[in-house]
Amino acid sequence: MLKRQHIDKTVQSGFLLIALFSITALFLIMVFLFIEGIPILEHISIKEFVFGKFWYPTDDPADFGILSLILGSVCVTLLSGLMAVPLGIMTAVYLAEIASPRVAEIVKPIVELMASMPSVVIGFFGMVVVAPFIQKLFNIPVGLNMFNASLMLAFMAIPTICSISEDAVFSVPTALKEASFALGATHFETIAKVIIPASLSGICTAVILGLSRAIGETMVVLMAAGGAAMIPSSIFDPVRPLPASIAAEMAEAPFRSEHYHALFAIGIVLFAFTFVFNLIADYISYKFRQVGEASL
Amino acid sequence: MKHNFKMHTQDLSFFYGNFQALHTISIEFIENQVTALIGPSGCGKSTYLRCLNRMNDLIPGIRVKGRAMLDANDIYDPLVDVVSLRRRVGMVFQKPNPFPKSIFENIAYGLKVNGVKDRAKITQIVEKSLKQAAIWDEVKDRLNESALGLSGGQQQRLCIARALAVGPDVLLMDEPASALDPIATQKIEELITTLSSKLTIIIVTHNMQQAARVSDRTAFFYMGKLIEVNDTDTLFTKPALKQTEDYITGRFG
Amino acid sequence: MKHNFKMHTQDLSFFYGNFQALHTISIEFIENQVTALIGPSGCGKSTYLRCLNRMNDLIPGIRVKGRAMLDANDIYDPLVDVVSLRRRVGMVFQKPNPFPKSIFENIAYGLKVNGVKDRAKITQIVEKSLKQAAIWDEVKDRLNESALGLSGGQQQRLCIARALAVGPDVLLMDEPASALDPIATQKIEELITTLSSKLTIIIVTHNMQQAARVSDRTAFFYMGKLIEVNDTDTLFTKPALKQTEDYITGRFG
Amino acid sequence: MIKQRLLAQKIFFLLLKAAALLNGAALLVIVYFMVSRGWRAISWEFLTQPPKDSMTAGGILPCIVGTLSLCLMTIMVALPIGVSSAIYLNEYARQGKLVRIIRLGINNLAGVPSIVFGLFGLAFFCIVLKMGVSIAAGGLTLGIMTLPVIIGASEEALKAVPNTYREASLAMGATKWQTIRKVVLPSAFPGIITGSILGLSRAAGETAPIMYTGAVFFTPDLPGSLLDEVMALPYHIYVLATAGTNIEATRHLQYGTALVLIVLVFGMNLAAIILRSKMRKKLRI
Amino acid sequence: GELVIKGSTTVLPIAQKAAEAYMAEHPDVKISLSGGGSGNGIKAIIDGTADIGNASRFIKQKEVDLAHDKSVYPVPFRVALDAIVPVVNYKNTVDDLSLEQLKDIYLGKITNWSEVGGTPGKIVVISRDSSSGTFGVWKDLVMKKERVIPGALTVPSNGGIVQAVANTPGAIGYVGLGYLNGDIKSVKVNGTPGTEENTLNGSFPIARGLFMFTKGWPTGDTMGFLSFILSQKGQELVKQAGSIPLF
Ligand SMILES: Nc1ncnc2c1ncn2[C@@H]1O[C@H](COP(=O)(O)OP(=O)(O)OP(=O)(O)O)[C@@H](O)[C@H]1O
Ligand SMILES: Nc1ncnc2c1ncn2[C@@H]1O[C@H](COP(=O)(O)OP(=O)(O)OP(=O)(O)O)[C@@H](O)[C@H]1O
Ligand SMILES: [Mg+2]
Ligand SMILES: [Mg+2]
Ligand SMILES: O=P([O-])([O-])[O-]
Repeated sequence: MLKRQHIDKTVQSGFLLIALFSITALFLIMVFLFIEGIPILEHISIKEFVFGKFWYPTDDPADFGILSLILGSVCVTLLSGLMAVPLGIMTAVYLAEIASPRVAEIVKPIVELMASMPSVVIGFFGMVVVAPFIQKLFNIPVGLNMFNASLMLAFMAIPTICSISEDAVFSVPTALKEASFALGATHFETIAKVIIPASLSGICTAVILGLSRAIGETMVVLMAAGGAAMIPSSIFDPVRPLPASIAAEMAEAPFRSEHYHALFAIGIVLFAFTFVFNLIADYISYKFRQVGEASL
Repeated sequence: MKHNFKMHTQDLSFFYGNFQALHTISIEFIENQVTALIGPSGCGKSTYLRCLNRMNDLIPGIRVKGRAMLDANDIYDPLVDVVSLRRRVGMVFQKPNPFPKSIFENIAYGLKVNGVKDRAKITQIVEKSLKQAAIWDEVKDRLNESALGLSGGQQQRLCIARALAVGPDVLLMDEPASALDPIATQKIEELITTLSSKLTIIIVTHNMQQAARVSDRTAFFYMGKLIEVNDTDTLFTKPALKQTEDYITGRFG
Repeated sequence: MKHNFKMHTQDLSFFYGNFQALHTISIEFIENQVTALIGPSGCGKSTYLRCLNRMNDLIPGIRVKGRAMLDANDIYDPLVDVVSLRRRVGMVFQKPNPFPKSIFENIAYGLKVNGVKDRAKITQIVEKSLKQAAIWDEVKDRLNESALGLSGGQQQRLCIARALAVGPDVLLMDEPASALDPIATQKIEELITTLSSKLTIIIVTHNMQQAARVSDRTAFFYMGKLIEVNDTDTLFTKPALKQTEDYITGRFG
Repeated sequence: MIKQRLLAQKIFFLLLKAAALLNGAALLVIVYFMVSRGWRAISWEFLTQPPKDSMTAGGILPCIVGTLSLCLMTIMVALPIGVSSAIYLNEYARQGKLVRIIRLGINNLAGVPSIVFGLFGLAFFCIVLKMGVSIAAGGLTLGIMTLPVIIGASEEALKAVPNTYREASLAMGATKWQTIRKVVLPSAFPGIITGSILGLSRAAGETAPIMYTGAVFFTPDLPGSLLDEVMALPYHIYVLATAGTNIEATRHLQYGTALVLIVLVFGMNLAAIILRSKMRKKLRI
Repeated sequence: GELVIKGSTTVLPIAQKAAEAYMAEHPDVKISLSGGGSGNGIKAIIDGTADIGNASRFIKQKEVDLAHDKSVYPVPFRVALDAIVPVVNYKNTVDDLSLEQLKDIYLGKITNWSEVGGTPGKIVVISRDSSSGTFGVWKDLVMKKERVIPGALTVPSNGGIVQAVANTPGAIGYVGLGYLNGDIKSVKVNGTPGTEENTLNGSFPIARGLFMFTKGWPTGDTMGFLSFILSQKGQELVKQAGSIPLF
């Protein structure tokens, strides 16, 4: 009869082993990025790599400066954040606080659908529909630019921001809400003064994860950003964010050439960006996690 | 002697969707008296209480029939401003629910949203409310600390002070002492007795001795119906109905 | 007269992390008697009860000191097989919690996990347990319907039947009637009295009349301490301590 | 005074509503363009034939089959690992350093950019494990990418199982594993399936991770083994739109393919959503 | 058998047409085709992930060295000729540019169409990703190894250039002969239009061969396929694909 209990122990260890798989995968990803990315440092210093202004990977001698790519990524992400953050949070508050259950029941799946819209379709849409449109609208030379890419990225970041913020807003204890109402506060005042402050950590997490998603997104920036490896000076300049460079050039970089290593090194930089974003998000949600009813 | 009714409901019925939680309840609440609502779990005490400041409005799919009056006004009249109504009919909840702000800000909150800007006036009302709620001495040196650092009993008195700050006429309390220890409970009970000289208080409790101690009148609910309402003394000593007697003698739950 | 102790604890202390929820509790539970645990909310009744079948083991960060004995065995001995312990010390919870399976499957579950394979035997025990729990007549024609379709009181008796099916020596009940109406409550109370001829029953209740009605002995807890334990009659009529008296007369909560 | 406050509230609520509407509208606009320009391309032939004439005519059957086989591989990898990880985290693990690290790993895995998965898949599966560009390599890459979604969904489903079920089972002398297998998993099953379909629908639409690991420009025959490379819908859209021989002339095929992909992905989502609401109702008896 | 072909997007139309025709003749052969670029094609040969690597340029010394390190001997087959033709938007009035002017435009020295005799407007420079064969040839023959400005839009394929130029009024780009179509306008170079004839007679200055590489001397299906391309019928397809047949 004790057999059952032994099975139990074995099963538990089995599950633990499998649960360690994610960590292992993450670790392997890092290892391979480094194995393939680090050799670029034999040709160029970290400083030259990160702060070099010129990206001419196939010239002889080649230049592997990715500053313009980094700035491209950062600018596109920030601009998309400018659009996605307010829209995402406002929608979240609308869903969690104002919309009737029936409306929410319709809108929530729509947000989920937005999240699952394939990025290639969004990139395609940006390329063939939005680009000519904004080119005419703003009378600019090209429609494939930072603005276009940011707009499309915003579309991708909104569902992330919205659904995580919605969770945060929704999980503010009703007790706090009711306390505010019972004191004669309007719903708006309750949202602004009690609910948002109480869910701020969740909202911050949402924003960071949304931006993290935007900075790592590939197809949209590959298809709609224009692909010019220059430091942008206006929002209508074409840019070449980090993921776009990897996607566009990986196929063509000879195996284990400098270029190949440089692209993996870009992968490291990109990974580092999202890793830091995630650590921050994790820290915020861990540090400020809601414990019980009456705390933040 | 003709009493002055501060609030009363007349044939008040309440529905959560298709489920009727209250059946034609009529009670009068006499000004500056304490009325206790008792009854077994799930009988609709909280629901009824929350009808009196329209807190139930927040729940989707509810429906109200009948009338609930504050003085001479039907609070369910479409023209009624719910926000002002709730300012006049304050509420204290079962679990202490201070905002995650400082003690001072907790009390000042209601004043601020109601448009009081004068700093001096706010400070003055905060002090007065805390004194009324018999907690001033315990917190006067730590007004700027987080309210979450207080003990449960202190938090509950803080919540009472917070409700008092906006100057309500009626105070609704839903099992305000059920999460508290005997000493905190006693303080809250004393406080209720003191406040009742200036306020109309309606309190839900599952503790019959508590009802007996603090209330002037008691209403007994059972399965969404009002079974009996009477002077507390009468209800506990000579209940008119068998059901009431069964409940009081503990044959339930 | 020397009683036979089925279970007893000796200086049992219990910690949730750093919070000590129980302080050196020693109680003896006499075989085939009903012992009631009473005390205000949060005093540790449930915690103590759940120490007796090591249900608390599921909570991370807990610590136990002292001894808890089933017959002559320390149930916290590292060599004890918790799974078998729980089979011998059954439990009924506050809210009826049948599995979302058929009535039959609910009862048969415990048998199956304990390795009973013989279909005929299972059918026979299911019937016996349902009869013991005084619910057989109500469900015998619908054994294959979902248990969730039963009323609250029926569900609770089903849960008792489920606990009985695996043949425990001791039955722990944590406020088994608190969610039920008077009629269902009465049925459960009768059931307890019947069962106590074959089982040792330990019941937590917040209803003192209930404790008085069903139990042979009563233990009064307060703030994690055992204040007084005695024959039920004695404890309710001549409590040895002021605290007990205060509680019994309702000066708490 | 109160009028003012209520007015402020009205304006604020209108703004919020507008934001929500804008989101819905954006989705509608994209879907509208894909449908209005793509539906004409869709025919029986389009769905059942391989591409012809340098992919300027014919259908997308190999892409559909390719995407489905990648999905199959993905779910074969992600579902068992994901559900088991969730079971460990939710049922067995005690809060502690190890769990915190595992969770951190999962969260970070969820945040890894899709192109980095592509790089990893290329370096590890294709080259080191010598799978080459294949369904296996692409599916494994997508599987690892989908893992966090499935873990998350499964954990949520497990959390939603009332604790009382576990306690009741344990109190009858069931072991933990018996409890999980007989009581917890059956109750959590609908949630797990729903979450998995949602995760899979994401994987089906991904391009970057399979660009170098699973998908190729043109291979009209259907795959015969896991080590074959395939065409895939998302990648097909990308190549038709950026690298085709005559991009303008194949516009309708691009829209048509995008429409098929959207229908596939949204179909999965819809199925999941319907499943979920059905199950919720069922559990609510 | 199975045949994996990878590489240059310039060679892609030829390879695809040939593959379709070849598969029709040999139903037992399964060909899969990827683009990516010339570098990718040669790389695939070297690490054995493809049977045939397409390139729109000849193999570089570096790549040869890398191959030899791995004991691989790439064998080139020239399958077609091609010209790289500068293209502008259809509305553009400019129809002739000198090599110098082209270079200055791509260097960013000339930024307005009025400087080269067109209607005033900003020039939008469109180029190919840096490792494409077409880009390599352009860089050698037009840029004389100098660098294209960083602000140039880059697209991943010849087709992409056609599309971008067609959609952008001020754009200039360059594509292989096979990609010229009615959506865009080709520009003469030093007065010479980029045509098959001018390429064959050597008067058009930006011309190149298109190659297929194999790993060692080909055998089996690989050999069959290459023979097919180099046959009369295959060269017919080269012509259909818009490139210049060898004979
Ligand atoms: N939001 C809701 N939706 C639907 N039904 C509800 C809701 N809230 C309460 N109910 C139901 O209404 C009835 C009355 O509930 P109420 O909370 O008023 O009881 P109560 O007397 O306050 O009980 P307790 O003593 O447990 O607080 C119960 O049957 C309850 O299940
Ligand atoms: N999981 C837990 N973690 C930490 N503290 C706990 C936990 N469960 C209970 N406690 C604390 O232990 C003390 C005793 O709780 P317990 O549930 O045993 O009380 P009780 O007497 O059963 O109360 P009630 O009548 O409300 O059920 C309380 O102070 C409670 O807050
Ligand atoms: Mg209540
Ligand atoms: Mg308890
Ligand atoms: O695609 P390419 O021919 O320019 O290498």
